[in-house]
Amino acid sequence: MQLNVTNTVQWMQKANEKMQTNKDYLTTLDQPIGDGDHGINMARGFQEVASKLEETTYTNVSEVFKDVAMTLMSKVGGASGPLFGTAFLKLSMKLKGEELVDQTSFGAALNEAVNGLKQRGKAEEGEKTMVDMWASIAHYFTDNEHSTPAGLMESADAALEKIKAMTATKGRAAYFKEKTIGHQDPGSASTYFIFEALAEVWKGDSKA
Amino acid sequence: MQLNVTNTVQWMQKANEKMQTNKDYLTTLDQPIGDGDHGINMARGFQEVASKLEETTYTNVSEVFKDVAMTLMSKVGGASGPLFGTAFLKLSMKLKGEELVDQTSFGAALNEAVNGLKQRGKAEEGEKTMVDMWASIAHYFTDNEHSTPAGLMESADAALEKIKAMTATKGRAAYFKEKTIGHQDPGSASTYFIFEALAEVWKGDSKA
Amino acid sequence: MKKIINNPNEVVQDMVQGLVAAYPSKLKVIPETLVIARKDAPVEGKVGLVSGGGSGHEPAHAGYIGKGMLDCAVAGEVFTSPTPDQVFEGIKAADGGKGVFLVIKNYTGDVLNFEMAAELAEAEGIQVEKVIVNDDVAVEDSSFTTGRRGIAGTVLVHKIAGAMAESGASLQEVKRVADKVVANVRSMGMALTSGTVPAAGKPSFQLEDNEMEIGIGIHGEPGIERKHIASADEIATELVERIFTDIDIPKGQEVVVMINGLGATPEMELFILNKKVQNLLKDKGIEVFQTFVGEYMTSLEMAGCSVTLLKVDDELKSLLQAPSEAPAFRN
Amino acid sequence: MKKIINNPNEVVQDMVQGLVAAYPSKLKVIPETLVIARKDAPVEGKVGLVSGGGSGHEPAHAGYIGKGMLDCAVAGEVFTSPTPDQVFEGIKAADGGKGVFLVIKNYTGDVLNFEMAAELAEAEGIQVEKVIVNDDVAVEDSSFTTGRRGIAGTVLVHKIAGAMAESGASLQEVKRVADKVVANVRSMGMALTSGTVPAAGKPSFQLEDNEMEIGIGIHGEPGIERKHIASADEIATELVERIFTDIDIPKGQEVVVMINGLGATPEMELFILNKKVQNLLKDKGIEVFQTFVGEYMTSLEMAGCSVTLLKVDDELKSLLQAPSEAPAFRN
Ligand SMILES: Nc1ncnc2c1ncn2[C@@H]1O[C@H](COP(=O)(O)OP(=O)(O)O)[C@@H](O)[C@H]1O
Ligand SMILES: Nc1ncnc2c1ncn2[C@@H]1O[C@H](COP(=O)(O)OP(=O)(O)O)[C@@H](O)[C@H]1O
Ligand SMILES: [Mg+2]
Ligand SMILES: [Mg+2]
Ligand SMILES: [Mg+2]
Ligand SMILES: [Mg+2]
Repeated sequence: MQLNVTNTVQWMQKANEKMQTNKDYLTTLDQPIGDGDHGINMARGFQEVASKLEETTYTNVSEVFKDVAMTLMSKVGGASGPLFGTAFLKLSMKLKGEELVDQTSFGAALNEAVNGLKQRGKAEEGEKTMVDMWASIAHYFTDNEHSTPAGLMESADAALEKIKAMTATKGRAAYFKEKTIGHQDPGSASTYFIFEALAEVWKGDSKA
Repeated sequence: MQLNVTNTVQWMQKANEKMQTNKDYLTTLDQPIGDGDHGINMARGFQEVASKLEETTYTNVSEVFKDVAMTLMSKVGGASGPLFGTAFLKLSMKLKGEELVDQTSFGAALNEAVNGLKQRGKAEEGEKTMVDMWASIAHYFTDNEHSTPAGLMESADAALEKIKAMTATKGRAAYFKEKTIGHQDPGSASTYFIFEALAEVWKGDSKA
Repeated sequence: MKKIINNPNEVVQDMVQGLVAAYPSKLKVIPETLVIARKDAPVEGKVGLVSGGGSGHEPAHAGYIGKGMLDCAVAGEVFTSPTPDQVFEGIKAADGGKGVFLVIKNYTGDVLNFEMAAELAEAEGIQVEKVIVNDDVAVEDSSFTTGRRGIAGTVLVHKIAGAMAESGASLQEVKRVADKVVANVRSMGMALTSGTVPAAGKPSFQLEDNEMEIGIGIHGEPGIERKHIASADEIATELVERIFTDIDIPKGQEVVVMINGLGATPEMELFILNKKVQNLLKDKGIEVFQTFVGEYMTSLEMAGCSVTLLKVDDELKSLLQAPSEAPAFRN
Repeated sequence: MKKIINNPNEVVQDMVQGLVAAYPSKLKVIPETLVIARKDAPVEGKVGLVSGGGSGHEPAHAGYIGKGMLDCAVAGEVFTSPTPDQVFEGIKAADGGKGVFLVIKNYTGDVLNFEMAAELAEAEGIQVEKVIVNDDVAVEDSSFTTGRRGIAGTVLVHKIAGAMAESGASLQEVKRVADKVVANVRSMGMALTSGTVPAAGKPSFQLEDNEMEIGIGIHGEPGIERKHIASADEIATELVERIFTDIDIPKGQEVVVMINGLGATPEMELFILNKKVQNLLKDKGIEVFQTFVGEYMTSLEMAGCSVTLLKVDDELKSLLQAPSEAPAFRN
């Protein structure tokens, strides 16, 4: 894989499309074990990301992620706003100065994002939050020598299944305790859509 | 007909039974063209009347009606409380001093009740209020030489039909204007039950 | 019916006791009645102010008891006027020797019961005056019918007459300003859902999921039109325009605005409505002296609202701004 | 969904404008934000008090802005914490040079966003302190989880910390009393129906016609138990007993009681509940210093209520009784 400004922007635009399409679905996930705003939050945030990227010219990938981070931070709110903001900010910081982002750099940056999330959210893996999905994505890129779009999705699908079976102990879902078993974590689902967007752009991009 | 203390008290007790049985029905009548409390109001008021008569000894009919009047006045509230209170107070006043009440006296007393109602409610006949039912009852006793329970009910039934077809111009129902046509006036219906109780007691009472 | 109550037939007694228990230093209940009074009532040398009506309109009416507003409120059964004997108890409790003023909303039941109480009081030598509030422009004001209903504008009558009474004014003076308020106040309401009278156990009326009713009364009385639910801006426009059709409010006139929630409507929605109401008034060149947004005259858990406009002059303005210690109306 | 709104995605903007339009002499909106501030903010030489959170809890939080209470309130989207940049704007608007105090309800989103804003402010040299309110005893207070939620008790933190700040106290002094309130305040709620987030368009959860839920949160978070609807007396008993299980309130202790309506519940029902709450406290030998009954921290049009108890000492009592000019909290 290889990320450049063009396909990174495409990735984020695709992620926005997915948030709009899945707005109601994400909100539905957040109703039984949360407060039913996650789809609304993410759709609002990524809409703003798309507009921001549309009107700006970037010279490197790090800058793109920085704007994504700042926009999500200031437009999403709730728990997920500062968390996604932090994750993308960490990607931006780690990738600073890199012209083209290869799998190794991206994996390292994702590790930073996971650490940032854990710190911000005071959460560990296994607490049924977006940390689990980000961590599984990071693992995929660091553990596999040759990452592929299909491989990414396969591992993301597996993570989704695992997370669904967990008991939430952080965030609003933690109030529902064992009742969260069998319900999907909304933040993990939206993270899934973000990386599904990556896989799609990647697959269609000969240079990536 | 002849009213004495015993059958007058019986009449009122029977009227109470009817209010309890028809509480929901009267409330249902008051919902589409009023505020849905008439059955509740009347059931509460006549329950108190029954208790009051139960615990008191009377020497004449006028005293019975006075207690009925005062109890309704202080327990019913709404529009119908002062109106029924006034009607029974007028009966009591007109019948003062009479040992046994015959049809002529009763008819004259009912006329007084109707006048009292009109004055209190600033209403005329034909405005689809309890005035119409009281007036028709008064007419029955003054216009027929030999009143009978069956005759009373026949005329009351006819009045009910006529009132149902009227347009309300007084009371809360007046807000509904033409929409009141075809709906029964709750106060007329409860008045009907009062006189239905009289007819039943009268029929079963050899001395009456 | 889903309610936080005990016996549906005892909600008013329970409420009155819970109310006085909440404000024991400010309120008292007159023993064996449903009359609530200022703790220090009767206030010697002050005109006593008595209001009341059916229950289910909380904070009306007992919430408006306090220095600068009412002396007594008489609570009837839910949506049912209190009886003459109860109102008479209220008059006696409020009578500080300077006469008692009754604030009556224009419903047959209220008028009849309060008038009979006034007769009882006058028979005992208490001077009584009254005002009949009829601010609801949804109803035609015709001498052949019952006339306009009294709704949220009543609260402004309480405030202004109360301030006048507190100032030591005479019964006639209190009546004069109360009449002035009634002549200058108009309201119009709308509902999205009906409330449920506890003893009845089912909603007073039904509106479809996409329906609203314009011009509804506070006991679920019908309005002018039942129609498809509209936006807040459209609702604001309809309510305000109806009021302007009924009363002349010239450019430059100062008004008081009350945006009243009927029970279940969140304050958020009242503020959204207020935004448009203020803009409409600005467009008409009307000056807003003061705005009240909240639940002032409710109809159990009805969802909906009313808009009230009161034309004010210097006298009404200063009476409106006089202090009030009533739990539900502080300024 | 039946609501008096325009665009469901713009309810917060519309509300903020309608709110400031209602109290133009008391409130202002910081341009291009959803931050509402005291008209005279920042007040020089006074610790600035900032609160906020998701919208849909009106009158919280902007209704508590005013002399003696908050300087700023930051309004997030409905049930969604405001973002760090917005909170930062609130901090700047409240900063009168003596530091800014943040009142945060204990939800992950609120804590994260407010803490990031505090970092931004500190980077600009503004001293910031905070308290995290967690009065809801429906949730276990475990260090392994998110911990208890902040609900209606927050209003008493606003009042007491606000009075302390108004008195000219230092940031540390304000923090000390706010911490004292949080240590001594506990709440417990219940719901009969759910509210509907405008942008979601359907109720957050469903309760059957004969069901209630004990221990519900103000965003529709679940409670301890869903069960058959009980009487007001039983509900009062359950809520009060739950609080007594969580916190020790000895005989003779003075407390403040808040009976809070969640949105659609009529005040009548709150007073009925209050009657029993007061009797339960009396039976336990607890002294009630002051009672508040009304809608203080709502959850859109949810039907239900919460009971809050705050153990007070002389300091808290006098701060509680200090004047407040906030539209939603007058004393
Ligand atoms: N402490 C935490 N650490 C990491 N992620 C969290 C934490 N709390 C919540 N989340 C994530 O945030 C998601 C909820 O986001 P959202 O619904 O937008 O915010 P809120 O819970 O404030 O309504 C959860 O599904 C979960 O993935
Ligand atoms: N002005 C009036 N004159 C005579 N009867 C009236 C008048 N207004 C109302 N009524 C009678 O009162 C009845 C309504 O009584 P009720 O429902 O108990 O009182 P409310 O209308 O105050 O709720 C009506 O059905 C009608 O018969
Ligand atoms: Mg959520
Ligand atoms: Mg009725
Ligand atoms: Mg009635
Ligand atoms: Mg949220």
